[in-house]
Amino acid sequence: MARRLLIPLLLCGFLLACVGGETNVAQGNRDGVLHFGNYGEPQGLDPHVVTGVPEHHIIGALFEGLVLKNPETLAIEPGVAESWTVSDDGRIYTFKLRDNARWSNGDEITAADFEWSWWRALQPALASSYVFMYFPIKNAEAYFNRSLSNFDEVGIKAIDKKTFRVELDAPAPYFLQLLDHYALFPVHRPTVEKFGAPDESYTRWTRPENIVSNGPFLLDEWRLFKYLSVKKNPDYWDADKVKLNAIRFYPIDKQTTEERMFRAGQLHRTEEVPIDRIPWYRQNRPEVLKIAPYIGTYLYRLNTRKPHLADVRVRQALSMSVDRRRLIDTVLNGLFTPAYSVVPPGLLGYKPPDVFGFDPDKARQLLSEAGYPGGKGYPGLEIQYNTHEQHRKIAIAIQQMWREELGIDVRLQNKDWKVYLDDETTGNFDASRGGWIGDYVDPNTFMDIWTAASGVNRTGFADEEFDRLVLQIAPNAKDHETRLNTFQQAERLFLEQMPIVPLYTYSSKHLVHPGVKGLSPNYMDYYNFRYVSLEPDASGVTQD
Amino acid sequence: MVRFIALRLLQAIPVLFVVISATFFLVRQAPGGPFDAEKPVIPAVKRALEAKYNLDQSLWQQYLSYMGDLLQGDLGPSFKYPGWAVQDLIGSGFPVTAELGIYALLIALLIGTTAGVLAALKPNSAQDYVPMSVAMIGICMPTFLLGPLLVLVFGIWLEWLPISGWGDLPGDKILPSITLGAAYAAYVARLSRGGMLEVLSQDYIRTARAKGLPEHVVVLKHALRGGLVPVVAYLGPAFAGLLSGSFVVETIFQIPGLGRFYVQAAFNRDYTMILGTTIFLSTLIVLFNLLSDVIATWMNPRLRDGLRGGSQ
Amino acid sequence: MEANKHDMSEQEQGSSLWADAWLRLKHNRLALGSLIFLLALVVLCILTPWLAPYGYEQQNLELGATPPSMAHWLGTDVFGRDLLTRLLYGGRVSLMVGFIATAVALLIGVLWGTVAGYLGGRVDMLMMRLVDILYAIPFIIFIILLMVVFGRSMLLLFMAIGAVEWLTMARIVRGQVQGIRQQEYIEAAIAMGLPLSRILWRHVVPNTLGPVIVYATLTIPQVMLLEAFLSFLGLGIQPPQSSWGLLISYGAESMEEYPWLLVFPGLALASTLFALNFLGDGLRDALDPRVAKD
Amino acid sequence: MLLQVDNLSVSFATRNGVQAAVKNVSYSVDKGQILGIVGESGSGKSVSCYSLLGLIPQPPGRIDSGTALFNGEDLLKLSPARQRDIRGNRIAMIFQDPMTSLNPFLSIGEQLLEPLVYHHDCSRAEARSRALQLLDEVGIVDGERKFSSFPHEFSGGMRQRVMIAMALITEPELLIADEPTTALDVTIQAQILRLIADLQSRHNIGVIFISHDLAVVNQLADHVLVMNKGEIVEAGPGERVLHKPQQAYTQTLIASTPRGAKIASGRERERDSETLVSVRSLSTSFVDYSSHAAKRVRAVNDVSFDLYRGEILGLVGESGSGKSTLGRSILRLVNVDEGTIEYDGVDLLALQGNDLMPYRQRMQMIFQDPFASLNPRMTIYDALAEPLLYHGLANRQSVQSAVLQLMDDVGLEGRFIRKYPHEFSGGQRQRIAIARALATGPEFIVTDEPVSALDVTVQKQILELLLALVAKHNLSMLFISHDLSVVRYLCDRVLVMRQASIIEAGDVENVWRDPASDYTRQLLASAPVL
Repeated sequence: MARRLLIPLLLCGFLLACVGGETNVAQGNRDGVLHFGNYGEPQGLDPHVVTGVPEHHIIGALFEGLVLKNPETLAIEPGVAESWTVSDDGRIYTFKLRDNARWSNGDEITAADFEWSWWRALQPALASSYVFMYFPIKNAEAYFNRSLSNFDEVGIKAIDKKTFRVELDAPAPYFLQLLDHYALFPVHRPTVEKFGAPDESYTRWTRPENIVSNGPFLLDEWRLFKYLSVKKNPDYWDADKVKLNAIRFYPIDKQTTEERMFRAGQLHRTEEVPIDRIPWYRQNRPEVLKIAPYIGTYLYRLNTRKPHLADVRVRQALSMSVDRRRLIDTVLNGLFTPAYSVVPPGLLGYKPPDVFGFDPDKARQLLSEAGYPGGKGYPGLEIQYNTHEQHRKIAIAIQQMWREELGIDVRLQNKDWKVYLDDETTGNFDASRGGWIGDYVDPNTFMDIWTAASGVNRTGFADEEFDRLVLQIAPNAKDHETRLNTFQQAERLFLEQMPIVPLYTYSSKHLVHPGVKGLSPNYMDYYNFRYVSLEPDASGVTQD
Repeated sequence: MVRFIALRLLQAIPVLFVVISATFFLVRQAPGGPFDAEKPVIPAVKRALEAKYNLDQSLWQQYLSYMGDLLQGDLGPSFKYPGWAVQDLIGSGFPVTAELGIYALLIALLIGTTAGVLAALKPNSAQDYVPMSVAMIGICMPTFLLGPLLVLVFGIWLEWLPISGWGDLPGDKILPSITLGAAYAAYVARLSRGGMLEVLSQDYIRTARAKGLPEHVVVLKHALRGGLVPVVAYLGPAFAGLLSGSFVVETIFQIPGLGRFYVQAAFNRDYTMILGTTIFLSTLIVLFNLLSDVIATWMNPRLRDGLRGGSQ
Repeated sequence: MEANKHDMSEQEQGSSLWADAWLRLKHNRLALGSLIFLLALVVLCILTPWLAPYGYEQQNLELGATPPSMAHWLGTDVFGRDLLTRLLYGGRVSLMVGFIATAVALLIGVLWGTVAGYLGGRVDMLMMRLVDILYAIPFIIFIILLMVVFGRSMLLLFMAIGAVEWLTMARIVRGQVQGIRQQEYIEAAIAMGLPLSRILWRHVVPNTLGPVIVYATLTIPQVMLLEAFLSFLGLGIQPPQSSWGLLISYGAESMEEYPWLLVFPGLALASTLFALNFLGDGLRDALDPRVAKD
Repeated sequence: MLLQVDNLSVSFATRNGVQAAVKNVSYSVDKGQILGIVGESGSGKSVSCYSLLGLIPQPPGRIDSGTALFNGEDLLKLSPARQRDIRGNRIAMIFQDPMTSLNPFLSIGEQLLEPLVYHHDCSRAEARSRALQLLDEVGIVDGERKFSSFPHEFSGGMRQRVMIAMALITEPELLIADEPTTALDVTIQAQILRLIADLQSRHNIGVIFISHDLAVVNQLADHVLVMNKGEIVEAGPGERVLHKPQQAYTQTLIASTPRGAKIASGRERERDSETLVSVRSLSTSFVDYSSHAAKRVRAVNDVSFDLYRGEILGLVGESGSGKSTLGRSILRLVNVDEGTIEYDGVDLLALQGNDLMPYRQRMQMIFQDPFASLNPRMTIYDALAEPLLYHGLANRQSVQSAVLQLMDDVGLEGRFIRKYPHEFSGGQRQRIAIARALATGPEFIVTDEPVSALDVTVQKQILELLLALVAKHNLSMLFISHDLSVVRYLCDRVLVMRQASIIEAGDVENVWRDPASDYTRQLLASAPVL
């Protein structure tokens, strides 16, 4: 009998609830709260342990390293270090920490904090995924591998309370950039040690009630799979410049949901935009659509160990027969830039070599030379990709291009993410969708992954000359110019072997509410929340 | 009754044991491990991770230590979200999914029984076909279609309801509940139609009519209770199914529920999470099947103080 | 009030249960219409390679997604592929998967449920607990393992779906059989000295058909959608092939931009579902010699 | 005149066209009068009453013509609301099966109150005290406690008392009782009949008593109406109609009612011949799930008897006495706890699996409900061919003629061969069941109430068929029945069972003449006679 009462009650409740309220965005604009679509639930908040993009955004708000990047220019700016000097040989960096940099509990930030933090990151038991970021530092890799046991021999030193010195193995022009990576952020020793051993990962020290941080924002609330919110840190050294009162990070992994939340005024900014939706925004609301080139390359790995892909001419034919322009203009709504190299153009003045272009005639000729005229006799190949709408579309288009231009049989196979990874790493594939996002702005981050020993390579490509150029010649180049030339030389060698088919250079694409200032797109898709502000008067109209 | 419940619970123990053991070994046979990523961690780090989570031990050692921990109520840390214990994650997701499930079931019951009863009162007429067809929409429209459609219409175009979240904005529970409930409404409608048809042909309905009772009393008081017995029997398994099947709805509406944990754990090869959710859900299945049996028994006075026939 | 007094002279020549059911089904216009619809659909799908105006993988990237037109009756998708063609080809896959996988589920489920329900006691307990266990094992892991062990094939797809769907079928059948076991005609069959297999096959199974058929008709559309999910996992069919389930789920992703990509596959599935449903009800009635006459 | 029905015609739309169920029926009932309506199933006796109250489903049912004046008001022209007003209020009904006619989901009290609460502006408390009073009146002691009980907690007789109380609670002027005692044991039947007569005279109401049982009507009714095929065949005072019938049909009915001793059927009684079945200390129990806790109930307790070759042994007892279980135990259809069953010198209980099969062929069973005992999805041909083929009594070629032969044996026409059980009348179905039992060529048959679901005329035919078949095939038979007159008509010897034990055994006529136990005597006394 109770049920009969319950149902009408429930209905009444539902109807009452329908009385709409103010949108998140309108409210946020007024109160200075940014509602930020952040793709996924953060695995954790310990800067030394986590890896992903969602964590990157949050940790960037909570912590701060020695330096910062300007979100417009990506130029290095002072962070905890108010100034630094570099020795003439480019190997020794000496940082002067600012006096007013404090932990959120009031403790002063000292050079010892950095020394201890970096020592911690190098503990093998901590299993820091980005530990390789430390490896340019003298003896850091050896210490991490335990071939060296004395930390004193590592190039990390707190000279005095406010002076911190780092010594590199070899000059690394991108080293300052790394300092803004969360793997090199400082953590608060007493707090970490209070909740476990220094090298213990994922302890409770990052919970809202425990965490002590040093960034412009403080962890306020962490509601699993709903949102994580941070609020302004009044004790931050540059607190005056921080305009946002709070940020809410929403873990939304479904693009269509995110887009609709944006439209309904529940988000200020989305992490992604569904590709099919782009034309609509271009036409109707161009002001909220933010598209910018992104430091990443979308590519197909070719498995050079497979007999029918071992011939370099076959691989070249495959690459040359893909009409990247057409692919991008049609299926991908013109979002990306065709890529004919693995390093995106324009990294610190780097110009990729011009090795090949779209040339179906040449492709057919190469295939014919390889013994498969018109694709005859070719056993065919399979494209594998992890399940995703965009990967599927690209694969379908390429399948057709290869069939049409080369006359070869192409099958598609989508796979669950982990199966896909497993098959790729164990070499159980012909052609496999892949992508690489640079960790820092330097050609190196796109080159060293193709060395024989790299875990990212997976193509079976191994070339001693390439490895020598990338691993030995380039790091010791005497100047920037020579270094770039070395990389160019290496990439030419790589592209001539064609173990991958580069397809396009990524673009970051976001929807950003007009009231948000300072979230301008950049090459790294990097955000510095210190610079972000909300305009209270901005039209809350996001609906169409 | 007590003995009956005790017996069923006793039977559940070996079932759960086999489920846990089978799942434990099966998940580890699936390709890909919890720490595989596009950008692979360097070997030394991977070794350290494996050491931390005992993955470097033999499978049997891992199994024994897992079972040992389990007996102490410890499901271990999630591999994907190592900062949280599996039991904490389940504890945060379950209340949400349970609430969603209850609303969905209520909606399914409301739509389903209404359609079923109307249909049974005049079988093979328009009053049968129209409500039943309406109830069938839930099956025609899979959740992944109905959800976005409702969002589009009621959230974006009409702007009546929030389109995501759970308990954050007023009314944000409506669309997910309807979406999830719609699929079950069709089953409820069919079951209640069948049940009502059966009951309405019973002699005691004739008796009630012969007593001169108004038709609504005949239907609602005399027929409905018996007619809904098959629906009640269905509710237990349905509720358990809702919990694991709410994944799509939770994803569409950004609801932090158990269904997402359950499915994503499998995709992430989050061994402990897979096991934890499996244990939790299969326990729930056992309990809810039992519960619906108990309710069905309770609803039926003939069985109320006896054992259910046929269950050994 | 005896309703079943019939003129015995009428309809002297009946025949088997199925032939008889067919006679009765013919009188149910809704069910007959549904049957004709489904058969037409099947024929259409079988003849697709000869009928379809385009190839299912024939792209026209420059054309892209266009709404229905004279050239493309149901419009095209983002690759400029003809939706009508793809819908027909998809129907081949969906109908095949739907029917075969359901048949597999039916076979196992009926067999399992019948034996468990009829034998009862300890055997029943063990058999149903096994069903419980299979229910509880995570489905995704199960499918992924199936792929690893057996590779990816259409056959495996049928088996995988059947292997999942039979569980519910077994439970339903078991419930039915428990009731049937109490019937006197089963006792009569035992008294006649018939062996167990014959009793089950001739006396028990035919009497479970009603609910089984109804459930089966509900299972078929479910299976069609499940196929789409399995295809996402990598089992099932791969592009450029398609199925209704896949067309619908892709259509759902871009329902605002290209609504026709959702509407037509959705209609195809829904109309099939309704037809199956009416046919199922009709078959249930037709297969029960008792109710068809009133 | 309380109720005056004139020219009532009712028809039903069926697949085979419109069929008249009641044709131009006229009758009347007065205050304080009991009108008995007698007829076989399908005679329209129920429809002629139900249609007055709008209790037939419309469609397919339709009242074609007639008037039914109830206190001057035409029942057939009432609005549904007014109809409901009268129904259950001024005209009340009692139905045949108190098991199914009471709502199992509602408490007795709730169901009792309903008519009062809905028809009279009566508070529940008042209604309750009235209900308690009535419960007392119909002989239910401890009404307070029983009030919240559910129907399943009552025995059949008690349930029928509740039904009666429920009908009388609004103090109706007319009571329609439709076969109110058919589902009850004779002793209970006697009590209920007494109760109805008693209440009727005390409240001075009119009663329409519908029954197929002439003996019962004979006992109760002032006026009797005999119906056949929707028409009134004969009407008049009970005494005249039932004892000096004018019409042929009435005479047939009366002649069909089993009365008197077994007629020597030309077959010599081979009494002291060899023992075919010898049962010793047999006990059988089963788990009863319906009662409070699952407990084993002894259905047959330490029973011993012999059955001789060629005899028909009657087994009499009221429902629940264990007679069916005893029959099934002998055929090994239920598991036996202890004791021995020797069949033709072989211990049946020692046989397992295939060893039992030859004996299954030699022993057969005929069940009470010919509908339930025939697989609804098998045609008569399938049902009869199956045992023939399975036991190798016929091959593919000969099976059709063997089936036809069997059908001929039991008096079924060959043209029915492909029909389903539901297409037959009850009597024909029972003939099929008998044919199936004969198919294996048995020598011993257990029949469990084979005629109790049948109309008297059909019953007589089946009984005669059985007698003929016993003679023709030289069968031995254990004949289980609750109907004493049937047993007397058919059997050579009789066993009386009560509470799982055999309390009396002997030659039928001896037992009738001189029952040894009180219980048997009571049984015999309760049976209504024509």
